[in-house]
Formats: sequence, C-alpha cells, structure tokens
Amino acid sequence: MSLEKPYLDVPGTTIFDAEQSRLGYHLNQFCMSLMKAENRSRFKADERAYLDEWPMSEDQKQAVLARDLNRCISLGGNIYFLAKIGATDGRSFQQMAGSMTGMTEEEYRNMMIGGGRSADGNRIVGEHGDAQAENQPQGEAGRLLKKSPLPASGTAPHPKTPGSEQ
Amino acid sequence: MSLEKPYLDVPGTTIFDAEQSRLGYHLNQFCMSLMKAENRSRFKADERAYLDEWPMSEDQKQAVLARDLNRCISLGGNIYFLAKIGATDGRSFQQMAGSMTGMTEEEYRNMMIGGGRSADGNRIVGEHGDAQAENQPQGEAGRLLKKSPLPASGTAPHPKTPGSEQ
Amino acid sequence: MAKITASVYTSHVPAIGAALDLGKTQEPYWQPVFQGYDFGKQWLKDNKPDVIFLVFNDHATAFSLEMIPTFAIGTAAEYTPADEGWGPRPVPKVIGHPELAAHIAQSVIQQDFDLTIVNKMDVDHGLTVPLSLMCGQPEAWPCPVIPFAVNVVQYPVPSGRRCFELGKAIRKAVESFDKPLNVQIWGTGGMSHQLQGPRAGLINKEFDNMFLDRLISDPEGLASVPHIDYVREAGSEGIELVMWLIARGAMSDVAGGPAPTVKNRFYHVPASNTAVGHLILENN
Amino acid sequence: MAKITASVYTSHVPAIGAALDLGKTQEPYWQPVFQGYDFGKQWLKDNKPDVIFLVFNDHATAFSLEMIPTFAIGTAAEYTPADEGWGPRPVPKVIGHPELAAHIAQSVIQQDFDLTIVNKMDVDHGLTVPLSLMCGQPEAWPCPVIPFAVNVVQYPVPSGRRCFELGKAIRKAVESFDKPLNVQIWGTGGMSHQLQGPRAGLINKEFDNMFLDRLISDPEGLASVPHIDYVREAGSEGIELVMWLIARGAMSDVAGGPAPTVKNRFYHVPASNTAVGHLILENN
Ligand SMILES: [Fe+3]
Ligand SMILES: [Fe+3]
Repeated sequence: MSLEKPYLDVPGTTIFDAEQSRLGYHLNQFCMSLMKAENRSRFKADERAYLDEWPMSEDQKQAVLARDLNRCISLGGNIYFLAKIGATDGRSFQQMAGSMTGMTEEEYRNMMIGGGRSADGNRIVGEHGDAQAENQPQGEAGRLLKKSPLPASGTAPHPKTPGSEQ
Repeated sequence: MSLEKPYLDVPGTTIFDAEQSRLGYHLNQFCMSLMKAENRSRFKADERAYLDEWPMSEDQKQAVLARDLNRCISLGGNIYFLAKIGATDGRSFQQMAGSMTGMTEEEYRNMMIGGGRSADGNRIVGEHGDAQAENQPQGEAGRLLKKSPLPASGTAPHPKTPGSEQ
Repeated sequence: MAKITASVYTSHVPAIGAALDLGKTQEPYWQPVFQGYDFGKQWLKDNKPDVIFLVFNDHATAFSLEMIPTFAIGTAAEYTPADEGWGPRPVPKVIGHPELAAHIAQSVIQQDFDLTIVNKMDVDHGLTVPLSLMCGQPEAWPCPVIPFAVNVVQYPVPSGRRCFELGKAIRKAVESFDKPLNVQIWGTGGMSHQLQGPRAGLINKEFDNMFLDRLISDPEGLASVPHIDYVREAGSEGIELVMWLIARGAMSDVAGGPAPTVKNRFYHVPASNTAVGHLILENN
Repeated sequence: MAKITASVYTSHVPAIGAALDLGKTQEPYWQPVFQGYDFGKQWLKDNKPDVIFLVFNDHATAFSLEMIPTFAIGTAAEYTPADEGWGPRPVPKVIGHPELAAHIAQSVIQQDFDLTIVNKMDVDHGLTVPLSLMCGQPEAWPCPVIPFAVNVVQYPVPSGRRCFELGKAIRKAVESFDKPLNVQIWGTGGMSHQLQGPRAGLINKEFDNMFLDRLISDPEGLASVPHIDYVREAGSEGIELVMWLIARGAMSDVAGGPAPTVKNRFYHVPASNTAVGHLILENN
C-alpha cells in the first residue's frame, strides 16, 4: 500500500481506512445485516450458522463469536458496524467501548465519570500512558494478568476482556 | 422554484433536473424495477396490477400503459429510466427515441442514416426547425394530422405516435 | 430571500437518546447533561426556524460499505428514524424540505462540491439525538429538516478546510433561494471521544474548550487543523468535530458580516464515552 | 511509480454492444463503425496497460434515484455486467484494482474532490461497450479496470471545468502510487446525441469535430464551455462529453509536459441515435 498514513503511531487506535475497509468488508456487511430484527433473531438462534452465510475469514467469525472487539477491529471491523453486534446482545456503547480496554464495566464507567482517559502519554506510540501497548490490559484484567501470566503461546495482541460473552 | 434554468428554451427537450426528478420519482423507480427479469414477467402478465403497486399518479400510469414516452417525460420520467420499459417490450433505443418524434420507425432510421437531425433552427424556441412545437408531430404522423386534425379537446402537448403500443 | 439566522452545535451521543427515550433525564448521571440544553430548548421555541439544515454523520446505518458518499444531501419528502440494532427510537419521523434541499444541491454542486443526492435514507442517532436535545419529546419536530450527511467513518474524511469552505457555499445557496425562509444550520457530532481499542474513553477538556473558543472567534484558523490532530487530541471519533466547521462556515461573519452573538455555551463530561459540547450562535 | 501513458476516448452506444453480441459487425450498417476501431484494437494489444481507469456514466442502472453520486470511484475486486432490461450482455466480468483505486480515492479526496466510494456496482453499457470496442470479444478483459462513474443523468451535472480539474487530480494521484503500473485513462460517452422528445436524433458534426479539435489542442479552453452549449449544440445526451475532459485533464501536457501524440481519430454517423467519436492520445 502506498497510501500516506500519518495515523499509524497513535497508541491503541486503528484508523478505518481503505485498507482496513477492504480487509473487513464482509465482516462489516455482516454487522449491517443485524439492523433487521429478523436477522438478529436468526443470528441469536444459531450464531455459527448465520456467520457461515457470509464470506468472512474463520478468524473473523471466531472474533465475532468471542465478542472480541479488539480482534474484530484488527481484522478490518469498524466500531460503528461492530456496534450492531453489541446492540443485538443488548449492550450499550459504553459496555462495548469498555470491553476493549480490559477494565470491568464498573472500572470503565468510573473512569468516564472521573473525566475520562487523559490524552497525556497517549498521543504517540512510545509515550507511557495507560493506552500504550505495554500497559494492556488495563484495570482488573491487567492485575489478574500480572498475577497469573498467560501461557507464552498467546499471540493475540489484545487478551479477552472479562466483560465479553464467550 | 428558484433554481436557475437556462435550459428551458431548448425546443423539444426536457432537462431532467431536481424538479423533474421529484415529479417523476416513483415513475422512474418503477422503471428501475424492470431491471429484474421476474419483475418484467410480472409486469407483462398484468401491467395495470403491477403499476398499481407503485405510488404513481394516474396520469403517469396511463402514460406508461400507452407507451407515450413524451408524456412520461412531461410527468417527470427520464429516458434512461424509461428505456427499461422499452427493453421489457423488446424495443431498441432507436425505436424508443423515434417514437417521440411522430416519425415512423423507418422514417426515423432514415433520418439518422442521412446524418441525423440538424441543430439548425432547433437551438432555441422560436426558430423554425423540425423540433419546434409548431412542427409536431413530424413525419407520417404529422402528414396524417394535417389531413384529419384531432378534435379540439386535445390538451396533450405530444400526440400519440404510430409506433407506440396501446 | 432565505437567510441563515443562527447556527447550533451539539454532540449526538446515542446514550443520550436512550436516556431520554427511557425517561432517565432526571437521574443524577443524566440530569446535568439535559440541564445544559434547557436554554437551547427555550431559545428554539422563541426562534423557531422554517427549516433546519442539519449536518450530521451516518454511523453505518443508511450507508453500508457498498457506497460511501463524502457529502450527501437529503432531498426527500421524509425520513424514517433508523433501527440501529436496538430498534428504532420512538421519535417523530423527519419531514424534509425537498424544494430548498434541491436548490441547495444545485447551487453547491455548481460551486464545485461533488455532492451525492439522496432520496431515501433512514436517519440514525446522529440526526435524531440533536433534535431530541433541542426539542425534547414533541409529537412532531417543529419544522422541516434537510439532512446533510458527512463521511467521518472511512478515511479519508473531508478536511476541516473543505468543510469550512462547504459551509460558505451553503450560505450562498440559501441566500439565493427566492422564498423568505428562516434557516438554521446545525453542526453535530463530537466532542472528544474514542470508542475503540485500548484507548477507548479518551476525553480532552483542554482540546474541546480550545475548539469551542476558536470555533467562536477564529473559525478560519481552526479549519486548518489537520485530521491527525483530532485523532491524537480528541480521540478517533473526535474527528466528527469537522462537521461543526460546515455550520460555522455558513455564518455571515465569515463572508464579511458582523461577528455572531454567543447565545449559549455548554460543556460537560461525560455522557457515556463522550464529552458533550453545545453552542448557539446568532447572526447579527 | 505508476504513470498514465495514454488516454482513449470513445462513444458507448448500447446498440453497438447489441450489434457485437448478435454478430452483426459485418452488416453494412455496422461495418464502418467497427472498422473505425480496428486501429485501436491493435494498438491496445501493442500497448497493453496494467490498469484502465475508465470514466463513464451509469444510465440508471447501478444508481437509481435513491442515491445519485456526482463522482463515484469503484474500489471493489470485481463488477458484474448489468441487466439493463434486455438481459446482461454476454461479456466477461470486470476485474477491479482495489489497491490503486483506494489510493486514487484517498489522494483525490484529499485534493478536495468529494468522491463517493463504491464497493458494489453492476456496470452497464457505458463501461462494457468501450471495452468491447477496444478489445473485441475476449474470454477475459485484458487487464483490471477501475470504474469511475460521473452523474450526467440528473442536473446539475459537474461542469466541464470541474471535470478537467478532476483529471489533473487523478494524474497526481496515479503518479504518487508506489508501484510501477502502466495506467491508461479512458473517457467515454457522447458524441452528439439526443434520446428524448421531438428533438430526438439531433446530430451536430461541426460541433463534434470542433470538440475533437479542441480536445486535442485546447482542452483548457474547451473545459470552459458551459452545459447549455452542449445541450443546444450536441443534444441533451451530448452532455456526456464532459467525461472526456476528465481523461484529457489527466494527460501530462496539462501539467506542463510535451503535447501528446494523436495515434488515432475516428468519427462516424450514425450508430443508432448517436454520432460515434474515437480518439487515442499518447503521452510523450
Ligand atoms: Fe457520532
Ligand atoms: Fe451514455
């Protein structure tokens, strides 16, 4: 790709550009389909079967089944599309956003009530804010992780969050 | 309407602008539906019933049933949309275009082979070319009309053309 | 002649719509948010326009990835509130103004903005939440609305500069309409927020308040802020703020008139993931 | 770096497609039309590009009145020939070039052209007939194609000036792509024709030949011809000629390079309702 991308060094952030859009086309179009009540019902009745109607990659399907939104985004998903999955599950935008940080729902909610996440240290990769890669996952999930580290096999950049339904 | 319309003084010509588009919205969307083979079949099986599925004006429906393309255009139709009706009938673009002049199919075809209609006298309303209102209909239809004029009730600006199916 | 009399700016958070629809406006969490619009609600009653030109963005609702218009103007007679996955919001349908919309479309296209004309579009929280905030829960919205959708979902989104210039073109278009309509232009979206990734929940009060300051007094300079600054400072979804520059560019001081009057300014954190900002500017 | 090496211009009459598909190319009526493309067919074989950027207009096929983009760029992997009502043409599917298309979209939007990005679009005779004329009846088209659709159906359509400027922006976009692709840009539609009303069948050889002359030697001046002149002189559908200015604006002489070489020029009346024009210009 030869598109200029001045936005690749923002920590914890994926900009939905043409390349991501191409990667996530079917994933996002699947999400759009959940705007119809009958499709939401069919999806809920048999998630795997519904997903198999779409030419998505197996990785994308697994990420959806695991409600791993960070993984969905790394596979080309965009939050406005992915939000349709959360809506189908009856989850709010706050629950969805929080699920990507590793914080519990309450931790995230309290962070927002406290004025939100600071931009300080989180503007550029290499600073030391809470959104930097070395500080993931955040909150309770991070504390748990430090107590009992995951097996070394874990190549997924974003561990599963406590709030996400398996 | 306060749109500037420098194109209202071109004889025998309707520019498809926002106002026409609004007027002809459902007529044109009906035409689009004929791009699907099953809709063409349903339309052919019972034209009136198919038309009644669309929120078109009675005038628009009558103009379609009469294949009166000039009337369709005066009611907001656009030729690229209306062409789908002709395609459904198995008619070519040349047959459709010719049907709007009053010429027979052969007359129109010969005019085209002869180099087409001249722009001379047909640039501005008030000149004296063959596309001017006072010279309608053209060709055989015009000659017939001069022999036996229509009853004075005729408010339709464009008489029915011989080639159009009733 | 039609005239833009005022501009209104506001965030359009979906949770605000949900709070209103579920009767939570008096809860301690939401009460300060809705209180911030008390002035605006009364002001809108006292200054009811004939038409609202509402700049918003679609959130993967009317526009899928099949077709992504940079700028889309609604010329339809009406628009249905969308089902975004939670079921449609229980709000009135939106009545359009096809005649003025078509006029603006023609004029703005002839000023070299390559609009997409839209005649069928369900409208999502981006359009209905600002109406709810400014009108409460009426049986019908107070006047016709022309929806104007801006792509801020897939990059590249239009620059702040392009948005500001578009606002100027819209003002010219409105003023060349030959009926005496009172038109308001609303810019919605923002303020700082990020809905994705480990950086979700970013809020930047300093940036937001700088944005409000400059939007009032230095919009031309503000228009030159590049996208990347929005992303770094205001979060990945903070980019929605470029839409406020469209409304601001349509104000008469930009075309040499007197400075507008600031009728109201409000800022609050948080509403769900988002900082809420609100501004009312009246032309003089 | 990618480079635009040549531009091709041609009418795209549906009846030409039908004549080819039905094996009528040797009939006396059609033989002179197809003969006019003999040179071009050989030239394309000898100068096979890596990608064709094909400017055309949709004829109420992919775009209904629900959504009318002024400019739409196709970034999909492939496009299906459309059923325009006569059944789909029996021609190969069109393979896209998503990577270059996305690059051009980004670059051109950042140059202040407000494109609509399209990922799903059936392509009508406006796109397939030029390919047929230049390639005959192959099993597969010779290279990937980036479809670029221009609204010339509902007024206001973009001005000649806007189209010419867009061509310049496309050239810059192509030249900033970091792979060494040989790109041709094709402008299609026209020449003089009118498909509607008592004035149907209008043909203006003088105008068409003046257009070809000026397209070669004075494109900048030609770009300032207003719409109404096309309508009066070249018929209501003659307005399609503005699309040729997009291709012409992308040639390097416009950016200060040497004049292009005219490899072929052809003009014939009639094909169905239309005058047929064709031009090949090579960059030097
Ligand atoms: Fe938003
Ligand atoms: Fe055409």
